Amino acid sequence: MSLEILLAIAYGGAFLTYFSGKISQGLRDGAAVLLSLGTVLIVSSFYNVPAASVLYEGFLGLSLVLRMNSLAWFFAIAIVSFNALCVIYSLAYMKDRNEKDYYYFMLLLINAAMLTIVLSGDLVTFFIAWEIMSWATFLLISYNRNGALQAGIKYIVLSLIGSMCMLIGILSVYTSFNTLNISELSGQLTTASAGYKLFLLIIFSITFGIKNAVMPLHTWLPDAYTESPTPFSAVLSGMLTRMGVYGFLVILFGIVGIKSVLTLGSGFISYTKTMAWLGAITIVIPTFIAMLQNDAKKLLAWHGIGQGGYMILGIAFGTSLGMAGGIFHTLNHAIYIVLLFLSVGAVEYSTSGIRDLNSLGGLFKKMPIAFLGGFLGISGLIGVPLTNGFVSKWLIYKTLILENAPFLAFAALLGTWGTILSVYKFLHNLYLGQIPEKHKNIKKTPLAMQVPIVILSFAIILFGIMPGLPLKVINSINVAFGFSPLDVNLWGVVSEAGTLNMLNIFTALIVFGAIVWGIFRISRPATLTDQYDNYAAGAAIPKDKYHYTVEYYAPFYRMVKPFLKDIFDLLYQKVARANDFLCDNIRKIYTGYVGNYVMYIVFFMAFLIFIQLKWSVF
Amino acid sequence: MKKGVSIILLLILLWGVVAALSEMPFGKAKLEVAGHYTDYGKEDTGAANIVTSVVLGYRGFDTLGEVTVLFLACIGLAVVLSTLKKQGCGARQTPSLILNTGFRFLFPLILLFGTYVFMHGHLSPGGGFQGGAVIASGFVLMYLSVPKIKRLNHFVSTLFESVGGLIFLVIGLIGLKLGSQYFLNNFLPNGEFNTLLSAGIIPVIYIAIGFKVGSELSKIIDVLLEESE
Amino acid sequence: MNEIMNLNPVLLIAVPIGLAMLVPILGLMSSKIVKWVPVVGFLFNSVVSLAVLPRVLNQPIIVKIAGFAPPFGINLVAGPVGMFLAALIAVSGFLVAVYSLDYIHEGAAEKYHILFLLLLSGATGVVLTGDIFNLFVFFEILCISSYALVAYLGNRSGIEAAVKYLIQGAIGSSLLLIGIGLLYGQFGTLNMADLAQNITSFSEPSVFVPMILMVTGLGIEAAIFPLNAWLPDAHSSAPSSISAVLSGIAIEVGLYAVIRVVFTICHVTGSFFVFLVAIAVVTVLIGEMSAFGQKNIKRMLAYSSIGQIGLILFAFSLATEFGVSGGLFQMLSHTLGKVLLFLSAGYMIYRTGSMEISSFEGVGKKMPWTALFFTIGTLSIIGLPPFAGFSSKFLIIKAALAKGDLLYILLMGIVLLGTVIEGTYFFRVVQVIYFKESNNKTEPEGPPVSGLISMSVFAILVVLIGLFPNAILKILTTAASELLNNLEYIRSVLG
Amino acid sequence: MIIIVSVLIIIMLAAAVAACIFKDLLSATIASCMVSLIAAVLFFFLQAPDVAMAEASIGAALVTAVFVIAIRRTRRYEE
Amino acid sequence: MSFLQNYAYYTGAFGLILIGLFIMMTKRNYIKIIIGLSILETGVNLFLIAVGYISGGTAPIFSRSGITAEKMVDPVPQALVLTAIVIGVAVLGMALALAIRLHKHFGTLNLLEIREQRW
Repeated sequence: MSLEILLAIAYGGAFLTYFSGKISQGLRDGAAVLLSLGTVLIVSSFYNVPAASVLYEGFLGLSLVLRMNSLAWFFAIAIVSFNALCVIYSLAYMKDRNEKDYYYFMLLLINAAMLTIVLSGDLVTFFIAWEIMSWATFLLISYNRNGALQAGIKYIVLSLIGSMCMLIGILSVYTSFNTLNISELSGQLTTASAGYKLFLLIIFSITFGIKNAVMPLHTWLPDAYTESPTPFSAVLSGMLTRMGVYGFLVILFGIVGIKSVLTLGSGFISYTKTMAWLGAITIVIPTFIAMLQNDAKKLLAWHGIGQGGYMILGIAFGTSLGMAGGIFHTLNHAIYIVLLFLSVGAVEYSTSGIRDLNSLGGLFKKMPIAFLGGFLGISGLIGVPLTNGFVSKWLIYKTLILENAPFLAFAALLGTWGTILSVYKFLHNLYLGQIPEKHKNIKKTPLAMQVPIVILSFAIILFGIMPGLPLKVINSINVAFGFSPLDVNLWGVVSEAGTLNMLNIFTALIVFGAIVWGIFRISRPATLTDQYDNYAAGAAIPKDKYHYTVEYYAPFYRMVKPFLKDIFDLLYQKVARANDFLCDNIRKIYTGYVGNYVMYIVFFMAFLIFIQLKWSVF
Repeated sequence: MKKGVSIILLLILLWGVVAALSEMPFGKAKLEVAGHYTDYGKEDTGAANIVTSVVLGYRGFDTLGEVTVLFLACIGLAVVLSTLKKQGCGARQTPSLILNTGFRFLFPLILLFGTYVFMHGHLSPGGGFQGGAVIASGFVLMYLSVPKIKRLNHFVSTLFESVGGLIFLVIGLIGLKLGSQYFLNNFLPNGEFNTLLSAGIIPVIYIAIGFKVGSELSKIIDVLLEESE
Repeated sequence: MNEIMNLNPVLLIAVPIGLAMLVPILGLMSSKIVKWVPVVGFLFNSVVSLAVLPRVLNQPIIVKIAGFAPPFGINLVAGPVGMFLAALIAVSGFLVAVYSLDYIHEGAAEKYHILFLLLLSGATGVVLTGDIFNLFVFFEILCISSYALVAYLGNRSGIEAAVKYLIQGAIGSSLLLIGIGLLYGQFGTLNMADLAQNITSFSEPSVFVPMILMVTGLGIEAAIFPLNAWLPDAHSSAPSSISAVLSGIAIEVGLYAVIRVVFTICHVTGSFFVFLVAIAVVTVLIGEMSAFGQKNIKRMLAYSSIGQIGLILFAFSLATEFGVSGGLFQMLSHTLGKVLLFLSAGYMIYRTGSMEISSFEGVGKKMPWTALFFTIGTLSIIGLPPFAGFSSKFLIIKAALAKGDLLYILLMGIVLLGTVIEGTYFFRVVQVIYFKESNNKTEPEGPPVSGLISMSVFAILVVLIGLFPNAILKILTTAASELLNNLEYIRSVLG
Repeated sequence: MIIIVSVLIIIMLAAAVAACIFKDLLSATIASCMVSLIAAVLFFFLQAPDVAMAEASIGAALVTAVFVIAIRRTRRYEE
Repeated sequence: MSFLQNYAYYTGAFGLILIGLFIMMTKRNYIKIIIGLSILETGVNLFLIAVGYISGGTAPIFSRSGITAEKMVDPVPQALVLTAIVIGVAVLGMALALAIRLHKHFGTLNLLEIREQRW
């Protein structure tokens, strides 16, 4: 099985799905599921099988190369798995929507494009796939109409800025080194001057920073996540955004090389420090903004930004521990954020489109699977032990401590506190508390939604207890980038800063849990009473919900609100307005009066003649 | 203000042109290409009028373009005015008797003169364009002096325009197959110099152009006048 | 096949003109066949030009009209540049003619077809001719037929636009003629190769002034800022098939003429290119920014053409082999993309009855194919892979970076900013087409087969050239060396 | 000879200026016709009889006729 | 006198060109602008013919036996001007036809008032 066939299946599958949808709905659904599962199988067959092949000889004098290595495999398997889960989920979620052919086509096309990105062995392939991913994503973000349109425009503008930067970067590499093959470049770039490397890093960082939503460049993300169809939000947050991380890995470690990166800058102002601090800012501020959101998806979206900061923080230091943390966190984040989006989607599906945290609640009994997903998801998000988030965060904290970066560590910790506060609100307002009257008889969660949620929940626990599974792959990535391998076993990591053994923690927690369970067991059992069988100081007992969850963190909100304005978004909007204004006024030079136009013509001529005759400029 | 700026800009332009003109004094001797035309034009094309030999011989392709432009103008004019609604007949003075009589007397003469001009284009000043214009001015006179508007015959004028142009082109294409195999190549014998039947294809083309230009220019006037009266 | 390959390139000009002159006679016989005449003519042209194209890559064909050797007679130079553009004109002309079969059904259809044939034969003449005055004549054919076609619909906007276009165009051609006169007075020749041989330095006033006059005169048709004020009006008021040709071909032919004057005849060097680059950047910015706020789709597309022309001029003014071949590539991709956009917009306008972008809501559902073609055109124009626009933009940026000068990198950054603006407004239109529901529930009705065929061929070409850019890269590099190396040009013409 | 030419040129330029100044478009047209006519005479002096003929018949006669028709169909005075 | 000898025709030609351009730049009436265009074209033609003149030349026609090729004026500009005149009349015809339509649509020929197509 070669890489070309994999891509052919991925792209061809997208088209096949689209056209089979013209024949019958069932055929299309079947095709989508089978093809996405098929790609999972094919990709997994590449485990530990490095491969390389030339896709296309001589595209504008370049050859487009594909290659499979541990890094590519790690990302590829994640991409196709999440995609498959989201496709399965979509079967139920998208049931009543229109234009499903289009939806599946775009979803699979984006999947194929992402696959191409991670498999690409040279920067042109990378760029082409990157662009296909960008515009296809735009077309899918806009799918929901209305508010989604604005989100789509925001996304595509930033994305275009990013790709233009990348194009400059790629082509400047090409003109300097006459090759774009990643493996060839890695050797050659060491000879480049520091200034050039810095230029390259900055220009690529803008691209990948936009995609990964690093703080000043994040503004497209909340809207885009919120407005896309939920399964696609999951894909978007799970892997698509993290293509930025992949890009950072490739450019920082694959092309420029970590040794060169670490030498850039001096003292406090260095490339890696700047990046780390941007990561820290990206952790703290969005997490607290997330706390104030009342839209479930928007809350998750802000967390998506915040968690991206951890990954940046992890890889910024360029140590094997940090790398492992960053890459592992990418995977973990994808698992729990996809899970969370899927469970929110389940709620949305059942309540026919309500995501407002203030008008939901008590869905725990009605949709236990979704609750399970939500609960495990937020646990992972917080980093509760026994969930996967704990391991990767542990690795990142360890890195920060080892690197003597107490402020950054504090920022990361602050982020976690904020996460706890905000996700508790999320969990409570969705699933706990009192169920509103109108949601008493909501739709059941269909099986196609339950399956992905259960699988992901299982994955959270699995990777939480046995982090060695993914860490082994990550270790080989580390080796490939030239870092020393970590000492990894199935249950955790052994490092100079301490040992992580999830088996011990697992056993301890089991014992502790058993004790707690026992205490509850022997104490008096709680009794259930009806809502109306209650004493309310003589007042009439309300018939409807009285367990209100609006203004969840009101005092806190009042306190921090002035500081948490999304100034960058405001700034961008100001820039956009200024641009509108400028554009509207600059075309006023076309006054509509021909005399002026003739004047322009004669002026152009006279100007040139004058400067030449007077000063002989040319 | 605007006038001032215009004048300044135009003066700068003038400055530039004067600078360029200093390299090309008035009345200086001909350069290589023009010298070649006057020296060998007679032999090359057989036309006594060197301007004609340039227009239809050396630079015949320009003339093809020129004919096309006129054809184009005719069509374009018709397009621009085609969708206009017919206007009611405006007040039109009856032309005076003198004009009317003069027209009857002059019209054949003008046509004859025009024909002469384009038939002798290779011998004397004039040619298809001038002859055609003379014919067209005859038609202008007709429009001025005839009380009831006589429209040009659409069929005939279309035929003249198209066939005139096509003759030009076909002669050119025949040249591609005959003789030295060049487009617009003079494949007919040059004949005796300075007689009517000389200069190969030139008189043929000029006759075609004469009819074409005459009918086209008349048609331009005709179309412009069309619904206004 | 051999027969066709040995056909004379002069037929590319003579046959359409002949057919145009034949049309009135055919019209007298039957009005049905008239509309097939342009199709036949440009099919012939496409076949001939594509067959001759490989031949000219090795050695340009010098066609001596009437058998007089240059510089004494007029000659056509069917070199790589000329034949490349002629083939482009012929193929696009053929497809647009197919499109017009059903699209043009009101007004004086017969005259439309004549004007269309003449417009493109004028364009072919401009790109093939080797004589500066002959260039002027064909340029006039191009311009006058454009004036008439802009006014073809005869409505308020069409007439107003035609009037403005005519005034500016007429000034342009007069300036061109003054320039030609000044050059003739000094060098006594009109042959471009001979002129190029005689001109030693472009910076002397006696050469510079005529060059500026010519550049200005031709630049009006090429829509270089600040000479482009006629363009948005004219392109938005013509029938869509004509807007397509004007935007896709006419302005590029104008730009070709400018480039010919600047590169071949005057052999400009050094700082004048910096000026041209600056003008190009301003053109890009003005074009894209003016398009940004447009509510009228055709005006938006027209302004976008200004931006694209700026990009092409930018590429040419880099004056390196990469740059010039990138510019030619961009010409190709702009022609394909913009014609596709105008054609698909044409039927969208026709079905919705309005040129306002907001009236296109729901078009994506009603006319899925047209909307798809529009989207493909959009993506290609913005320069996103895997469409043709990407390859050309790739080459241009590469060329700018290969200059290695910080100035060029900065200017290119500004050009790319223009691209971002362009992407924004184009994607907004795509959103309106696909993602807004319309209120009026009219029956979905796609374009007729002729329109679909021509649009789909354009779309396929856009994708194919995007996927296999190498197929034409050889033509482009040969063409670039023809433009850059004027000694070679002089040698091949004058022997 | 040169004196006659100079006088003609001065008259021609004066006619052109008059065409610029006149508010009555018909008068301006006649003035521009005069420019063309004098130009035709100048062509003749410049040994270009062909062009003189063309200018006289086309430039002076036909163009003026076209102008007059157009002015008749629109309006006579510049506003 | 020698100045007149050398520059009279050029002065006339460029005088017409500049006056024509001036009219086109400053006048608002469309027909006036076309008159300017016509003057501009006449000027250009005169300029071209003047370029081709040689001192004491004869017309380039072998009408009599005494005419030699050396003394003939340059025939090329004359050929060009013939073309230019015809092209000029074509453009003027189009322009005036458009004037008629413009007046039908807008009721005015003042271009300052005809500004629907802008921005």
